[in-house]
Amino acid sequence: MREKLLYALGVIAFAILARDIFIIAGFPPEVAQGNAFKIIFFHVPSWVAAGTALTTALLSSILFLVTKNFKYDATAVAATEVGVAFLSVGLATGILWARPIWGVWWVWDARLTSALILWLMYAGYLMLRHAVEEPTQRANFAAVFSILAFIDVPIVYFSIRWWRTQHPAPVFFSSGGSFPPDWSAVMGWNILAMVMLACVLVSVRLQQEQAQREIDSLRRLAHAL
Amino acid sequence: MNALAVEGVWKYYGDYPALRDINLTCEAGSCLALIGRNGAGKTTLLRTIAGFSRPMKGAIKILGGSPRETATRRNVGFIGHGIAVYDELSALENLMLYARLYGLTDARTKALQWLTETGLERVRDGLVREFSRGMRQRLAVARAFLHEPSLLLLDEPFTALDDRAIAVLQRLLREALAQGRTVVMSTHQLREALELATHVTMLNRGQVAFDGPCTPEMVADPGLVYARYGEG
Amino acid sequence: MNALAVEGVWKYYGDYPALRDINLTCEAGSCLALIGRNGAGKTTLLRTIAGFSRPMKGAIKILGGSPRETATRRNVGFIGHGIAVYDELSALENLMLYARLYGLTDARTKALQWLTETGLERVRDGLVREFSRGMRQRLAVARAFLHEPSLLLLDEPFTALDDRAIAVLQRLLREALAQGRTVVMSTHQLREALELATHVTMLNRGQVAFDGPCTPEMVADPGLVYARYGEG
Amino acid sequence: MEFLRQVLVILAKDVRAELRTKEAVNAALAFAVMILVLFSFVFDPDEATTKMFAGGLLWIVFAFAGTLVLNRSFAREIPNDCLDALVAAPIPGSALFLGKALANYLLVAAVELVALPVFGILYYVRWYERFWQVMLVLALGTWGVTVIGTMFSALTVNIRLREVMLPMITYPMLTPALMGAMQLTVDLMNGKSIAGDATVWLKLLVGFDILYTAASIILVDIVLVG
Amino acid sequence: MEFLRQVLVILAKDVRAELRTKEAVNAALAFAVMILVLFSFVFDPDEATTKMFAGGLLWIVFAFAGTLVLNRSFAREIPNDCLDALVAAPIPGSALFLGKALANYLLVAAVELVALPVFGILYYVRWYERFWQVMLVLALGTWGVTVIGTMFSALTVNIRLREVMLPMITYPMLTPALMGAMQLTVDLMNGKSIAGDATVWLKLLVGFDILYTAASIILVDIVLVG
Ligand code: HEM
Ligand SMILES: Nc1ncnc2c1ncn2[C@@H]1O[C@H](COP(=O)(O)OP(=O)(O)OP(=O)(O)O)[C@@H](O)[C@H]1O
Ligand SMILES: Nc1ncnc2c1ncn2[C@@H]1O[C@H](COP(=O)(O)OP(=O)(O)OP(=O)(O)O)[C@@H](O)[C@H]1O
Ligand SMILES: [Mg+2]
Ligand SMILES: [Mg+2]
Repeated sequence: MREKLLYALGVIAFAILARDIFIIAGFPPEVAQGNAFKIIFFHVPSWVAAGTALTTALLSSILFLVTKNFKYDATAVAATEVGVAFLSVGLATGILWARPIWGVWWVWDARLTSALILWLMYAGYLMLRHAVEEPTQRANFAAVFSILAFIDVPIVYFSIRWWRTQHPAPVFFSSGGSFPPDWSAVMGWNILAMVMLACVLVSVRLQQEQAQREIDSLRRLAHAL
Repeated sequence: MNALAVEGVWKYYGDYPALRDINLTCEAGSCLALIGRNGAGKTTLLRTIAGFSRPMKGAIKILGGSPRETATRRNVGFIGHGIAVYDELSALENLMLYARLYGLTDARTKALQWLTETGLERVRDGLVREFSRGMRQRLAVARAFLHEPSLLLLDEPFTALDDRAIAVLQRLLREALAQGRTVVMSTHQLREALELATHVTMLNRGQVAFDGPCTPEMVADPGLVYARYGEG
Repeated sequence: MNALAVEGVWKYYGDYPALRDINLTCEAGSCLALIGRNGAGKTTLLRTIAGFSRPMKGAIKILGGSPRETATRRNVGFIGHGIAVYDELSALENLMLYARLYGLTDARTKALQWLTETGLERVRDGLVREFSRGMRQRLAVARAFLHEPSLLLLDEPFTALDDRAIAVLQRLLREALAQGRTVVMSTHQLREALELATHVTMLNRGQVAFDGPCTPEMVADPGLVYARYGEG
Repeated sequence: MEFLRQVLVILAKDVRAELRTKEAVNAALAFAVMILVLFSFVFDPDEATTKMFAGGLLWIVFAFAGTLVLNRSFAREIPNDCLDALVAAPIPGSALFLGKALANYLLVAAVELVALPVFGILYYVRWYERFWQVMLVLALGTWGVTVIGTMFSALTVNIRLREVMLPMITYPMLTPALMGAMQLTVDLMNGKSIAGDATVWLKLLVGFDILYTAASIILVDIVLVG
Repeated sequence: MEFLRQVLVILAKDVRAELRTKEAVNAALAFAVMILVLFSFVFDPDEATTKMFAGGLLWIVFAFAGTLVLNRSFAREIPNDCLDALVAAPIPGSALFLGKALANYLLVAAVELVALPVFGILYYVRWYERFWQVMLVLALGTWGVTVIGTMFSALTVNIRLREVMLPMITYPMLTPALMGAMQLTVDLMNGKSIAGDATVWLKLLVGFDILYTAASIILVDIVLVG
């Protein structure tokens, strides 16, 4: 039942994305940036999805420390992995965009740099997990690290507000926005679809993780006999 | 109330069950000799009791409390495979450090007293780095006894000790038992251990293979338990 | 020709004379038990013989050569306090590494053979990091015997071994002696050592306090030498 | 009171053990001086542009050199399984953590205070003109480095690849603090006081220190005993 | 032949122990990126002046990453007294030394080769234009760093003063090699070939490598058996 629901959600997410791609392709090229600007319809949603995933990771890490229930540890890994995937997409779309607009792959401004550091930090989380063998210890360390790491997330978000950056100023949730309403709608749908996609991926990873756990405990039982 | 109660403890390393459903109790004033072949799980059990790692299943009660409570820790002394003293500090400094950590009021007196007990007063200002193996082990003994714990967890405490130091340790343990303190020790030097033990527990591949009082028979022939209850 | 000759060896740590004018000889095929209280200088002597540190005065001859010659080193096996195997490699990898270092042609076969001898074949692919203390010591034994040295220098080799592993080591040593190889071992487990020893040397504060053949008397009462020649 | 006493015991032990061998402190110092010397060859310290980033460079050097000290902090407990004895002792993890953090702080600060005049000479920087403000930034920035370094030293003490993992996870988390310290130092060394816009950086630094100290103290027990 | 085989055995052992966990390479990469990020706070990589010394920067990164690897080289033999067994084995000290130096070389070079393209992207440096010359300088400079690092790692492993002496002696001694490598790299990355005056630096580098390799091989036996 749960799986069917997941598949359904996934299919819906893809359907929305497909529809939006079609619509976006129909938008006229922007004055200054040509067709390159259209990447924003994927750039922004992937950051939103990444943020959602990482927040989930933070919450489940805290829950794990409070309850010591390994279910939350599994959720934390799943969410972090998906989060890192979307961070990568965010960085990649950003870079792809930067190349035609700025003429270079990378510039060192607060937004880009803090985003890169965020990525490094959560990649570090995954590596830390690999390096610790004892399951309880691994879960504890990972949870602690996740809490400490999350502090960078708001910094990334606010970096364009706190510092002057090359990165475009905020368009949404700020007064100076100049986005046409129908574009905003498409953007909204895309964000929804991406977040749904993230949820589906997290659930799938979570199921895998739980299956792995069950296999492990079965194997352990076999070893104990 | 039992000084130590181990209830259905399981501990895994990866897939390998190092401890399988261990049940044990120790009354105050008793001395448990934990024996078993190499890799049986003695060290793992002692470390779990001491609270260095949590059991995967089951519970451990020390003097009625959990191993990680501060009150409990104050009453436990541990000697592990490592000797847990600092190479860069002198014998006296090491003992004073631990005396302070345990909040003893007369750190220096206590430290000197235990250096004398273990025959190290001559080298009290020598850095541990310069000690022979047996001298280190003596210092570890002094460290564990320093705060007069009511539960002593000793992992192969006789290792590297010469005959005289073994006699001293046996005397110290006997005194401790007489004062109603409890001792759990693992060892392969059965002769030395069984002289003191009131109970014997044999582990075999992480399971309790034998658990019972220590009989004069066993003391006379230390190989007996292995011969009778070992895997053959 | 003597398998081992120690001639007037002095060794200082700073001002402290850890070895004072030590003279010893061992014939091929003999087994020397090196005994002495904690800090007497046993480890220092064994390490000096093995060539890890140079004596301040005096000379050491192994099979007629100096300890640091390549030919000599090929014929010496050493077990120290540390076990000298790598935590990050498996038991088999460790043994194969040493087999290669000693230039053995059939590294793998040899390694497997010694794993079986020491009862580690079941865990041959386990990383040493995951071994219990006794399993490590067994691996150290396997490592020392691997290249079939004609002189074995063993520093407390029985440490941490269970009764079965002690029996195995004793058998191995007996076989080695029967083949005319020489064994020098220090230990505090006198009972186990004296069963094998042909000679006994007792050190006391860096000096030889007793040196002579091992008599049945001593085997019957291991404390005898200490009682008779110790400082009291 | 009791807590403070425990912190001091740990602090005294660590400082004493380190000063017996001076392993880490010497390494850190030598490393710091080498980098400063090397860099002074690479760019012309006479130039005005160099002055613009000399302050930043200083913090890079401090961060690297600090890592050498921090690496050893919990690693020192490994050889004889001393960590076991500390964990078994009846003191809270937070006392252990604070004691170690303070010891590291003293050691790192000592290295920095020696490196600072060397830096001044090699780069013709008048760092002493605004002495107390520089000291303030130094104190705040170093505490940030120390608290995170100590926490992660505890986190990585038992795991494989400790030496590589530690800097890898420490530096990203340190960046906000380092950034703030760099900005302030550059300003100070170019003769500007901390005022106006620059106070934002100071606030960032203070916030960072408080936030991570609190988080570490709360979380360290979980790390140490699992 | 025999000698070569022994060198290879040691080499294989060290590389295997280090690579037991593949994360080592990942960690090294992440680490290199992090350092580059940190440096970007100090100098603005956009600016033309930065290009003037980006090559120097690169070598600082290498020196730092290299130290991490080299520190471990003989230190790895400490925990179980493994060094005893190596010293007792019938192989010459020079084989042991070369094996370890080569293992370190491979590891350090691997990190460098990964860091180089990242550096190129983040600092807008066209390092690949004179690919083979850059590789040459890299190879020579790295060998210099490695051979000295390994030698002193050995020298100081026995005496307790391990980490004291290592840095205090190594780092100053490394300076000529690093300087040469930096100068050459800066030139190469600014589009100049190694020619004219620059060949002096190349000669310095080659001379340094040969001299210290020879000296180390001759002296290592004394070092290993006090
Ligand atoms: C690798 C490079 C880049 C990274 C890491 C990055 C990062 C981010 C992040 C984290 C967000 C979402 C957070 C927020 O809504 O405030 C975002 C939004 C955005 N990005 Fe990027 N970006 C990159 C490159 C670019 C480029 C090159 C452009 C355009 C020239 C661009 C334009 C935008 C715009 C317009 C938004 C929406 C801003 C808003 O409404 O808040 N980004 N980017
Ligand atoms: N860190 C670890 N990872 C994996 N397995 C381990 C680890 N530590 C111990 N083991 C395994 O657990 C089992 C029990 O080990 P333990 O050290 O408790 O044995 P022991 O009874 O103390 O043996 P010994 O008498 O040799 O000291 C062994 O089979 C060992 O291989
Ligand atoms: N590195 C050192 N520096 C200074 N003194 C040392 C050093 N190593 C050993 N000693 C001293 O030398 C003496 C002999 O030590 P050694 O280790 O040889 O004793 P041992 O007979 O092996 O003792 P044990 O039975 O305890 O192993 C001891 O008094 C010791 O304190
Ligand atoms: Mg054990
Ligand atoms: Mg000894």
